[in-house]
Amino acid sequence: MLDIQIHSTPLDTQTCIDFTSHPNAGGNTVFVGTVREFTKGKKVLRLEFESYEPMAIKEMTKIAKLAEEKWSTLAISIHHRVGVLSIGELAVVIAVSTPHRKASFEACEFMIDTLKETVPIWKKEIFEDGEVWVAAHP
Amino acid sequence: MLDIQIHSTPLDTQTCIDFTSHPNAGGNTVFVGTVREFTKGKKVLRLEFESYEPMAIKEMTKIAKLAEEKWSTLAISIHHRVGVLSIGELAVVIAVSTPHRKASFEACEFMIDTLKETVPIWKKEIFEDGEVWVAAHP
Amino acid sequence: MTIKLVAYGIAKDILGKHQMEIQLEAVNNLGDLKEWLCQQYPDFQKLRSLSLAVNEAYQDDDFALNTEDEVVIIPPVSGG
Amino acid sequence: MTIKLVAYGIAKDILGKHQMEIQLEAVNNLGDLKEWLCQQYPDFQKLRSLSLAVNEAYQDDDFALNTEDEVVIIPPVSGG
Repeated sequence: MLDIQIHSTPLDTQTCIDFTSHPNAGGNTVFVGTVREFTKGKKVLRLEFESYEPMAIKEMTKIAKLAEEKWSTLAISIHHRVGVLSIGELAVVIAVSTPHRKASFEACEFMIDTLKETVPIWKKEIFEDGEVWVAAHP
Repeated sequence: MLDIQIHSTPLDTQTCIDFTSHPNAGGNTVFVGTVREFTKGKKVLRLEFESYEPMAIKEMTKIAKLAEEKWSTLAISIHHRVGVLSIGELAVVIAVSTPHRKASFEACEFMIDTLKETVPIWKKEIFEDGEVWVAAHP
Repeated sequence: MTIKLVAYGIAKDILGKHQMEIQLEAVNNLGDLKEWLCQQYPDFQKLRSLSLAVNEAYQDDDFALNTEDEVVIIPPVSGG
Repeated sequence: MTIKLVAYGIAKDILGKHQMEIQLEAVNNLGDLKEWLCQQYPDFQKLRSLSLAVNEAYQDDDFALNTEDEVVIIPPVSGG
């Protein structure tokens, strides 16, 4: 069971956890990515996330299906936020349930690692004296 | 910052996540342990958790402090349930925030693994035809 | 000397009660007590492990016992 | 042939717009188009990576282009 969504409004962790609750689940791991206040010592005022939405959904679904196959997950929920975010707001929530716990950690970490490499979503950090697209340059 | 609790009423994941939210957090991993419906193919009706509470709190605090030291965690919340639980109810919630995400997965997995080895809490599974203290015998 | 025993989980079932006081001779440390428990209640030998706690902490076999000490019997834990 | 370009993130800044149509000769596949982009907009060469997508999926350099194709420029992603 997969639940892959992109939202322009605040994410709700509990919604993702609830989706993955399952009578055979022995482990349920959730990763929550939040917006940090400082990058290399510079104060971030806010962030903007932009997505190429149809492809982002496809790529997130691909990641979830890979995890489902490799770790026999029971349910996966991935919600990603777009738009303008303040410090402390949730950028991404990934919840996964598996019969045994080790698999849920591995699957969850695989999904966030891969999401950050392949899903067409871009983050811009806005500072007092300028702005920068994160990780665009070497 | 540590938040270590034992509850005889249902656990709330969001409470643990909220405790660990932090302006410098880039990663927040949460493990939720639930009560499974089947053990080795046998249907579990309900579970009973019993704790030696003062020592359980001390041991969980010890685990959290080890994680804090090793992974420079920002905040840790561990809530463990005791009493009678139905299938699907939460037995334990462990939330941890760190500046970068890899550390939050490692710290969270270390804490649940160690909790299951050292914290004086005992789980009894009740089946239709009997009951058994989990993992008591080799 | 007088030792207060407290038992949880399956240890409570083996002992038949949650708490009991025992009078012991020739028992100096936790290792001796563990041996005594396994002789009096052979079901303790069948467990995956058996630990003893004093002062709300695990203690080693060479932990010296004093009269009136409270010893908690910790069978294999299964929290989480 | 006519190619519709769509750009996101820093690629939008480099191109100066989100969408544009270009007329190209001697461009057969995505590899050719990437080369053309890097010549016309040298800032693309400074990026950590540059990928192109057609039909909502990453495509390799040897992906053959047809007129009216929509090509999406994917600069280094930074979601999560």
